Amino acid sequence: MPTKKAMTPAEVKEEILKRYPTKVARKRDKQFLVHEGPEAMQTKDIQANVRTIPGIITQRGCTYAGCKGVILGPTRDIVNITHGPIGCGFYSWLTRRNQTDASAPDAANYMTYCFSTDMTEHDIVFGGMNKLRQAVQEAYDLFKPRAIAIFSTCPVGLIGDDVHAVAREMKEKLNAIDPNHKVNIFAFSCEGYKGVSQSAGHHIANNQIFTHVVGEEMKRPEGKYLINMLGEYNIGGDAFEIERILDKCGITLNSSFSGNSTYEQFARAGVADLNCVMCHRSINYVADMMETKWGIPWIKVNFIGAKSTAKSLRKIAQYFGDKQLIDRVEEVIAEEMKNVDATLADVKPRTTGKTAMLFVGGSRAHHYQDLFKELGMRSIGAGYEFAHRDDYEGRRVIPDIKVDADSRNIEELHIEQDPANYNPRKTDEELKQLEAAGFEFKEYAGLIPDMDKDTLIIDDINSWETEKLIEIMKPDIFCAGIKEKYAVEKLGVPLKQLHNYDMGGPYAGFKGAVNYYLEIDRLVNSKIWSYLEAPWDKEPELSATYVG
Amino acid sequence: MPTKKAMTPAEVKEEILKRYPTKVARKRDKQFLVHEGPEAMQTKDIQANVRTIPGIITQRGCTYAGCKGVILGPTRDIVNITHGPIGCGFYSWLTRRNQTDASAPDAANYMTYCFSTDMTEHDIVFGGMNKLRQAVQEAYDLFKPRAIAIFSTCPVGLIGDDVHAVAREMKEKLNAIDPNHKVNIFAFSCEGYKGVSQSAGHHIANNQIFTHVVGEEMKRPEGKYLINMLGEYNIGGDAFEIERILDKCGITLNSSFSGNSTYEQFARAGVADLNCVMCHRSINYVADMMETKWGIPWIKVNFIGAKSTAKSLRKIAQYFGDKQLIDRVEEVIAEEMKNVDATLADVKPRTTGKTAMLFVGGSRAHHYQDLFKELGMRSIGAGYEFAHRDDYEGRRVIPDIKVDADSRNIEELHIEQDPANYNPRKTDEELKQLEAAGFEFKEYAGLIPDMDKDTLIIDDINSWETEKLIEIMKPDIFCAGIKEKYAVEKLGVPLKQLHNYDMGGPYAGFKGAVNYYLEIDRLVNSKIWSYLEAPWDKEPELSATYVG
Amino acid sequence: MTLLRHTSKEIKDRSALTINPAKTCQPVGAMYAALGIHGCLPHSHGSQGCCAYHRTMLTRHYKEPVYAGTSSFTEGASVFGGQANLLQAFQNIFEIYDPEVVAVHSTCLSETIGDDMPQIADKAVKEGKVPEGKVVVTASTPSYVGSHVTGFANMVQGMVKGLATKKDKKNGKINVIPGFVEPSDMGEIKRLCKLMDVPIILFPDTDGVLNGPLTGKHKMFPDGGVTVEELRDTANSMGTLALGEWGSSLAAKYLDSTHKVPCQILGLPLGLTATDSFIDALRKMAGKSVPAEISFERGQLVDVMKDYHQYLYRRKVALAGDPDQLIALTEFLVSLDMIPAHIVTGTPGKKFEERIREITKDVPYKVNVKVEGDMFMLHQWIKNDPVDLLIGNTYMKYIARDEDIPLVRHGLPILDRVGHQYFPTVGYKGGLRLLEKILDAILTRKDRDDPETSFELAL
Amino acid sequence: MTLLRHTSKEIKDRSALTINPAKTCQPVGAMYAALGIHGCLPHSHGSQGCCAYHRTMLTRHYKEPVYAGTSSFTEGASVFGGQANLLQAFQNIFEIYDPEVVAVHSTCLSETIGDDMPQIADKAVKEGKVPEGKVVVTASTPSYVGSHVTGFANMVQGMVKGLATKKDKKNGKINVIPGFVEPSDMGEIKRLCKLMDVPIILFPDTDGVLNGPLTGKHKMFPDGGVTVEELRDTANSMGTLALGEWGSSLAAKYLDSTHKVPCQILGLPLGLTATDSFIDALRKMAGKSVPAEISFERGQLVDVMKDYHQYLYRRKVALAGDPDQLIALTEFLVSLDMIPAHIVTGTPGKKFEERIREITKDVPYKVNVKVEGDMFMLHQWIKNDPVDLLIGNTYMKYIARDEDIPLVRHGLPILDRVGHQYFPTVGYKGGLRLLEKILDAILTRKDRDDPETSFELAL
Repeated sequence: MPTKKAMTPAEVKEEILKRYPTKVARKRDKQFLVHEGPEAMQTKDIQANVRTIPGIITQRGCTYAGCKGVILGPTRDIVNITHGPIGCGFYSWLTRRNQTDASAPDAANYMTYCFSTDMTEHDIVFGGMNKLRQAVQEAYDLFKPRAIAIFSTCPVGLIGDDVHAVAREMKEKLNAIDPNHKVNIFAFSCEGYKGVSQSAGHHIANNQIFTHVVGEEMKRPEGKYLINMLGEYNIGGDAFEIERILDKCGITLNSSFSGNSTYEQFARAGVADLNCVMCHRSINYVADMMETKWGIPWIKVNFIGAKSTAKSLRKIAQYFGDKQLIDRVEEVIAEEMKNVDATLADVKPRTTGKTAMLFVGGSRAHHYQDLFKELGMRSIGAGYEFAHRDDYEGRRVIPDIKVDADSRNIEELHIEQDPANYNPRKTDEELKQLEAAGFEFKEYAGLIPDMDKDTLIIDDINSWETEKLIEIMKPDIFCAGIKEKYAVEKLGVPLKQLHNYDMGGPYAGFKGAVNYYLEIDRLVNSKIWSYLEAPWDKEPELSATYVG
Repeated sequence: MPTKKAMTPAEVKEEILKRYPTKVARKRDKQFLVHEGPEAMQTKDIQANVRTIPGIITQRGCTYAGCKGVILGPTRDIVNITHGPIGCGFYSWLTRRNQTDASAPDAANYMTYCFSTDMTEHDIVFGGMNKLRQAVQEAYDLFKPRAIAIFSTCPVGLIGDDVHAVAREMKEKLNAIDPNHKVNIFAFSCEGYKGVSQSAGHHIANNQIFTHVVGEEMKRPEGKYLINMLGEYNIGGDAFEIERILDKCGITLNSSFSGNSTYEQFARAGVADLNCVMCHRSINYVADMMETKWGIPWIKVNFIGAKSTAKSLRKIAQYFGDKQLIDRVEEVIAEEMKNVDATLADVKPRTTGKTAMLFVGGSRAHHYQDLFKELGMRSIGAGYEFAHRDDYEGRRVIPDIKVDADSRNIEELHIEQDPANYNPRKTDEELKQLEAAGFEFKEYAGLIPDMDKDTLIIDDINSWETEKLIEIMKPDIFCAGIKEKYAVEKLGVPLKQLHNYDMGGPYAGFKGAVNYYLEIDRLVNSKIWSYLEAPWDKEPELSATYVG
Repeated sequence: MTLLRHTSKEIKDRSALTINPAKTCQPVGAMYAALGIHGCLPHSHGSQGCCAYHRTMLTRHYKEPVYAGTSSFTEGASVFGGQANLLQAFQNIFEIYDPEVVAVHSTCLSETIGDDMPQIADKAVKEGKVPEGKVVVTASTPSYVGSHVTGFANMVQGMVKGLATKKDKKNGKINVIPGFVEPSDMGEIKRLCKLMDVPIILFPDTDGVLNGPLTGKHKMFPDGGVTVEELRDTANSMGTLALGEWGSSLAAKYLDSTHKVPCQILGLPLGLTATDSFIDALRKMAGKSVPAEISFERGQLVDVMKDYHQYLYRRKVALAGDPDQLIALTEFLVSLDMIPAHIVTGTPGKKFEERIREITKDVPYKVNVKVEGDMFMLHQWIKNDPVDLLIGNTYMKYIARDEDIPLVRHGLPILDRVGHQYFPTVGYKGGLRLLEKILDAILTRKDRDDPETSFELAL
Repeated sequence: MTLLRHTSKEIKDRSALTINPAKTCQPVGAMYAALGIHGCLPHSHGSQGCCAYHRTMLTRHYKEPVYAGTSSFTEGASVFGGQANLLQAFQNIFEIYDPEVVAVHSTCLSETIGDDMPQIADKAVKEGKVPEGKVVVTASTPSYVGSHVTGFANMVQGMVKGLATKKDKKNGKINVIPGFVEPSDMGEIKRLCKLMDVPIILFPDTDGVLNGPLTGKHKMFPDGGVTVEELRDTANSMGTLALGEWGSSLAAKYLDSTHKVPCQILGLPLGLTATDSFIDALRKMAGKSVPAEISFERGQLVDVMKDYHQYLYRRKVALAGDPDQLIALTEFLVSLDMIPAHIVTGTPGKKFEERIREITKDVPYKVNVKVEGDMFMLHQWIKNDPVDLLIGNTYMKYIARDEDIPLVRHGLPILDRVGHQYFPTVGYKGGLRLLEKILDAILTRKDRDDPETSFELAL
């Protein structure tokens, strides 16, 4: 379709939006940007973190999914009870591919279980608190877990069940039974209708973990360079690979939010030397709160892409400023890059020049562009499913973001210094020196500055836009999630899932980069797409040689 | 079909034979007996061990099958090379369910292999001896086996390949190469067209084993009561169960022909105290030869059926005449019968009164009637696939058997006393005492005396007769082989294979009896036969209630 | 270590905590049913997470696109009602996606608020938000009642409630409601009815919708599905055969009582005897005789049941799934002389236990059965009394691995194997397929575990 | 310990000793082909063991009755020739069993003696041993030439040689020779041709013969099979499509050269591209267009190939079997981006290696292929270079168990699993089935071997 390929980005946008009713078009117009070059983009706002229009087939999920599924999902030793009808618990049961290493002989691992109060009509009419109490009791009796968490689903808020009261009450009751077994119990008001996307759920989850668990343990564990990794969820084993690299460098992972994590890790998060933020969207506020409370600085890192991984490692080493660490990091990078370079040498000639689109999550659509760049591929369109403006435009716009009614409902914690444990990790002097050397604390520039002119940036993309984009722009690969996958592929374009990696991974770190190169090579060069047409489609006319 | 059920046995016979061309009918008439009661049967001959009529769909196989498949099949440490086109080797590859216990760490086991010279047109035209030599050499080079056996297939005899010369030559050559590794090599002229059935193959096999292996080792192994088991082929683990029982009684199995056997066992067969013959047909002559050569007496035993097993054990104990053994045998029987009786108590009420037919092999059609008797079932028809008259009528008729041209081709060995090792196991005195006490040496009364009046005895039954019999007499179970199985079952009657036990077993000994009871219960009481008719077959008329 | 390491043998009473459910909620069943209408966009009236979850589950089960709209409730809608959202959704859906039908189901949220969907749909029509010639059907599917099976049944009833229109003349057809089965099963039912020469209206019909081809040309609304015209015409059929009481009886009874279309409620036609009942009922209702081809297929199934009986006889099976499926499976297993030792369904319905007791009354074994049970319970039963085979959805694989028991995947969801979309388990051919799978599981285990002395070439 | 404990890694040249063959002899193939004629009793002209062995093998493979006569040679016949035996056999067979056709094949024995079967058959006719209206066909199938595939091809040629009769008018049909495939495959080819609206004569056709029903009523000659009338009419068809060069080309070429029925020789229609070739050839030869239903099935196969590509990509496979099957399987594996690493067939034919080299030329791996190879060789290759999957007949299970590699059973004989009789692997649906089996083998292994940390719910 040469004529269509020749469309300008602006024409593409127009072509897509013209299908919409006026009101929809007006709204989508603000969430659909054509990249006009770095300078021009300085003055362009994108609308993000706003409601999805009813009837639009969106990628987004709900607050419960963001809270129970995303944030608490990867923690293995908490019994997570969904308070609600059975569905929510069922759908969030083992569906996120968070891996966990529970190989220690006595390690608890409840991630393979689904716990639910399975509310019925009776509970809706007469209230579900008694059933919830009993469920907590039964969970305690069966498993004696370290912690029990309660998650509210849509009807819970409406019928007025006070889940927090039940949590308090049962915590008190159960801790009184067996003084040798301490159980923490807390709840989340993460009803699905709150906020406009999963993002609200992340916030609710993080706030409650911060309130009920973080800081419980302030004893510093062993390790010279103690960091927390925030916003890494160990999809497909990413966290394992990051830990492998950190270990190799001599950096100690104190706590993970929340890939391959445990209750204990959350509890001791306050003692780290540094917070490293992977997914800015889902957790930057936790980094802020820890800085306020205990004086832990934070930096943005990215372990997606070999170069990004190297860069992040160097940044951590630079933060600690220890020559031995800095040298070790260089050694590790040099060693690991051998395989990366060898693989690229094989793969890159087959991937160079191909195009990708990424519409997914709250940071992956940005991070994964680094991997495509390493493969010589261009990202010609990108956008997030549940990000806020700062994830597109950078943290500089935070002061300008208008908080609307939906977001206002999500509690913001007010944090103060912990008088007993506040301890700035660096002196003002040290901080200034680092900043003078170009080191950036608590900074994230967002997606847009990393994208090229004439690309498209689209927030909360929907099925109509997705399919139209593909039809017009025919990318070689499209990155999104499972709901998009098969529709995109029916159009003849491979879709790489960046939520669950299509059961692949890890894609983080050096080994992950290699995995990703090979996977993308497989996808964009697959011969499967040559089979779409049958011989009789290619040559439909008949030469009736034998007829007669 | 009440009218058909009312047919007399003679009418059944008439009904079946009337389909035949005159010559066929005349021949089959002599192989198809109506049991007229014990006395009357004293004067009736059955024709057996005669050619199958061309065009008749017979159960029988060939001489090669009897030699390579049946007799040599269960021996694990001989490399059996089929000299011929590929088929014969292929079809006899692992198809007999001979089990073997090769669990000793260094045990050789070639039973899972098929070795063939895979003769091609070139070999047929120019002779296959060179290829055979080379094949033996390759087998030796690859495996360094204890023994290599060569089996002739149909064309080998016709084109004049001298397999015995090749065996001698290669034996000499290879034993000269490595004096530390002794290899025995011998051949069988078991071309498929020889004789009239597998029986000829048994004979050829046994003769060669006797000539080339038996007596090679005359050192007595440990064991107070040393017996050889002849004519037991360890189908489905029968030999394991028999060995288990013998062991338990304190009786030592010196040698097995040839279930779960080894070359070494054949070699030392001459030192046993007693030969016990299971399958009279396939091996009685070997027992005779060992008696002649070394003075080992033989008795007929039967380990099929719990009572028969007990009887055989008692007979062996009686032979040795040792009180300790006699007592131990009684203990074992008492102990083993508990489970047998308990199972029968459960099963027998569901099997009593049912009818069976058995047309199979050269002794199983007789032995298995004992098991049916234990189940309260009547055997209303029986016959062999490849037996001789003595297997029907008892050894008393042996002198009267006319040896026809087909049988005359099968070599009879002329055996004399081994002057060095001949040693009568019992004095004449002892033998007389035993005989006076009713003990029978080298005696087998055959199938007919054990059958009831008005049953049918049919030799070399064929497909037409089988199906007609079933149609008329509707037995509850039919015993035969795989070729018969599905045709019989299409008629709605379960067929139990007594060659390969339908992958069941063991059925010998006490545990085997229990297995068989349960299996027959499963088969004759299966609900599957209630599904043959669809509802619309049962009630084909339509009440057009809704038609409108 | 084990995957389900906290599951102990010791069984404790539970009255409030469900662990590892053997059901999910109504809306996903309603969404699945709605996909069986040609040109239909299912719509989830609730918060957008429900819709995302349901689409995800169905997408993973079918590896096919699953489109559905959502009313995208936020806090405001939850307080003030979702009417505005739904009206807006109708307008957007018809303008942007242009479906023939929108099939709206409710959620626990909209039900708790009390939104009246039929009323809102009427309003949408009146306000012109539903274009001429397009239709809306609705079903009330509160997540806190029943299960996904209930939701399926409610939506199937919604189709005829909303569309069935009585005419003067019978149409000469029979309505067949296939129950909550796979697209492949629906295809097989159509094939059998065609062989019987019985004109039918099959609804819903996801065959051709959720097992579509890859051609490079994508249709948002594939060619398959029952048409609106056909659904309207269900009121004029000679009768209705409802397959599966849980999934199909509501709609059948509605047509019977409202439009005097006589109905007969059967089990799912899975396994020999249940397929017999279906074919026999079809023949009687339509006044047709059974063609040789069907009798031939039946005989093939009986033949294989006979041939492999020895490997099935008295083998113990644990099953989890939906009532209609479990009833048919249990009947099939019993007909094979297998022992359905432990059976759970999460879907409520007291009759279930009765039916299972009746089917297993001659099974020489104590059969555990629990309605409103869960897989934790099932697993505990298995720990106390091990089985030879598991039959259930993909979640059973954790039990399978921990206990080293082979699993035949059946039911919803199957997330880790292909086949259910394309090859039916209903009908005689479906019985053969299921039998092949059961046998393969048992025989592969045998081949793995037999000692070398008794390793078998032939089976 | 292991089952094949004497198979070592070290490969030594062998020129005379075949170990664990990947073929068997001609007559069994001829017997199988003959069963595909309606009302036919195959007859083995040789010693009775051949017939017993062949019947046993086919019976075990199909778990169905397999009838065949034998000339029951004894020493006399072997010396003086088998004419008397065969004449007697004809008379007995027609009197006792009353078949429409007797299809006689020879054996190594009768071939070595030099019996002239056509001449004996003529004599039988002249002597009235073949009743009016009954026919005899013959094929020379010496066991020491070729393999079971050759025997199949010879008997198929024998059918047309003996029966094809030219008339003045074309019959408007196409001859389709399905090759040495399963009854289910032959059924599938008929279904596809019917969908294409192309009238065909399929020969042989064992569908309905070797996959029959259990009804309590037994027919010695089941309803299936190509009729004598149809075989006669093959001389008047518009053309012949021969599927599988080894199995089908002889007969096709005979009809072409003798009766001027133009032929086209294709591969077996197994897998996507090979089925494409078949459908395309059919459409061109018959001048028909391909219906949507077939394109739909094709698209379903492509869809699943795409959906599961990641689990197939670069997985290594070892295969043993027959040339036509292996060529099609290899082509299918390559189309799936799998690596057919080791391939052996026992059946001779130099072209085989060339074809495999051509199909695998872009496979990024050194492919071992041996014609006139055996399973001992294959096993040694596997020991030296392990694979992820085995495809072959039941004898491969010994390698599978020793090396702990999953086995997809395909080919002849399959003695230990059900399915091949009833479910085709040809056509697009057959491709789906094969794909399902390959995937299930690979994924079941994955589920078994994945560490707990990466055990996957969904795949």
